[in-house]
Amino acid sequence: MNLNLKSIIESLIFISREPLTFEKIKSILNEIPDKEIETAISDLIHTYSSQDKGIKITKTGGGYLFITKTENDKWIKRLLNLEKKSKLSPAALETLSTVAYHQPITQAEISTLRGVDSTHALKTLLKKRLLKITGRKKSPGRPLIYRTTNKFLIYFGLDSIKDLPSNEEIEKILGEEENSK
Amino acid sequence: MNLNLKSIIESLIFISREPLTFEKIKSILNEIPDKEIETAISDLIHTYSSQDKGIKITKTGGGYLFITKTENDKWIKRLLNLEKKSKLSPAALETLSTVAYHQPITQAEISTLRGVDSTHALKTLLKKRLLKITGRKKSPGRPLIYRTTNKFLIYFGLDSIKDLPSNEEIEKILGEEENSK
Amino acid sequence: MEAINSYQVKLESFEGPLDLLLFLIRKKKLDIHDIPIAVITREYLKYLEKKEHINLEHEAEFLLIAALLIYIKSQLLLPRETVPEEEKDPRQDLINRLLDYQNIKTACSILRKKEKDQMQKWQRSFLPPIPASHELEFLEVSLFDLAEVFFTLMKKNKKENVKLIKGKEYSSKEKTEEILGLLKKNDFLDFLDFFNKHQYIDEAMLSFFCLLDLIKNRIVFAVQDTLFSRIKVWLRKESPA
Repeated sequence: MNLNLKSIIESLIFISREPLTFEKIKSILNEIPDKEIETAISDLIHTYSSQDKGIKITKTGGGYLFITKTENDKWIKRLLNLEKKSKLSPAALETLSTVAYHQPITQAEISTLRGVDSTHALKTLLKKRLLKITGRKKSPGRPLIYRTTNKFLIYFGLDSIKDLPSNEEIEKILGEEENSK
Repeated sequence: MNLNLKSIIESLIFISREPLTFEKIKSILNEIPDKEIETAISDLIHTYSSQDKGIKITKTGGGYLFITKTENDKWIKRLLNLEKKSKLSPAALETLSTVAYHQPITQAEISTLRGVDSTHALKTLLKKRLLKITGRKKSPGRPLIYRTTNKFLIYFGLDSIKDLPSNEEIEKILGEEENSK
Repeated sequence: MEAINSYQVKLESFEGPLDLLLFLIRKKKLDIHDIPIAVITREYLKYLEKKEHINLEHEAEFLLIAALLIYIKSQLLLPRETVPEEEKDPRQDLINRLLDYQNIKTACSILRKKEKDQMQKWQRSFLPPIPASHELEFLEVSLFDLAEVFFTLMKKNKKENVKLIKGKEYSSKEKTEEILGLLKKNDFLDFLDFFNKHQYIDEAMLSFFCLLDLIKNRIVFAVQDTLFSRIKVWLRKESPA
């Protein structure tokens, strides 16, 4: 057979969610002698073993796996932090949508509507400047009032908060599924 | 500075779940001249460009991403136990193509261009995150407007919206069809 | 002569009336920029007639274009005494739509090839092992996500009977007086009953805070017989009126 074993195994290890075992590789590439597979794997590991490579193949949990080079951890952490900063968590999205549609709103009201405490999500959204505090409610305890910011409008391409999609519009888009169920 | 840029960038692209943009790489590696980063990236791409490699770095959706080699598709499907990835329906593809070329566009405009109601296809595409709602049109009724997403670009392997089939390409195909009549 | 049954394609296999029109234009080798309306209308109607019945919900669009074709044909047939030079060709709008549609359709065929190509390339959908294990899901959101999340939340709340209506302002003074009035009338107040009577959550919360204020100021006192039993609120007799 004229297969580029090394290339195939490289693809397989890359795409596998868990350490890829020798047995698994063998079962995918059936009728290839063990010896040839072994050679291809060790060739492959060798290719990635140079000091210059940012990723390597390691044997762990009974199988083969791509991992990043330990020395680069610092940079990877920076990347992950950056992604965390530029994106929203599901909790933050839910909080943001609650404020958007119910502003001006207090923290207690948000938590009631969401059914969970929203302190942390609120803090995140304030930090991202998608929400702002605009005063206190004239009610006992004088809780802080939250509103969306201008940055929020720009982010979602809106001219004003009145332009938020209405329930009817969303229902219309989502509606068909319910009917066809 | 004595950094192994190529190795660091390799780790970063590997760890990123979506195409890693030049800007992100730059902001992680601050104070490294653009030129050096560019060289490291093109070196890296070159390293992976050999026929023997099972994975490559591709530029798509405005950033760099590791993907497997086309020829190894068959083996990956065996590993993941998948028959085939599912294609977009003709209606969804047509709607997507309409939005891609006419964005920003409203639902009514899409339906006019296609000659049929496109609500259902729109929903599918929103759910798949190939389309997004980005605000409202400044026209009577202020309808919602749709645009393609970055995921759309990645789905078709395009680097940017400019890489959509051009008018020339389209006309060339139309011309060929004309001649083959 | 071309027999009708040479069109073996079913109406359902067209994405819509424009798709069918383009098909007929090609089939008859017509010039899209100068469509002979009489020919295309005849072909188009022949096609629709083959359907035993038209499903109005799904095929109304086909009828709409049929009506348009007939209208254009009648416009062209109208005898005119004087033909203004720059008068618009009644076919022009339809031709433009067809040209636009043809471009979209062709782009689709290119995109379909790209899709097929991309499907043979795999990218990881999971995060490989990384040093820091603080993984939470983070999203890129659009207006649709924002609105969908909110209205889903509201639907859930509706089921659970949580309400929050804006617009009405309750003053704590009014609320306090209402509570005191009830206490004078009824001797005592069942705390939970009273709280649940409120239709809107912000009013209920306001009542709650007013009661706390009354308790703090020693105007009323609250008694709970045993843990988890109902809380009853009493007016302190010795309190100033």
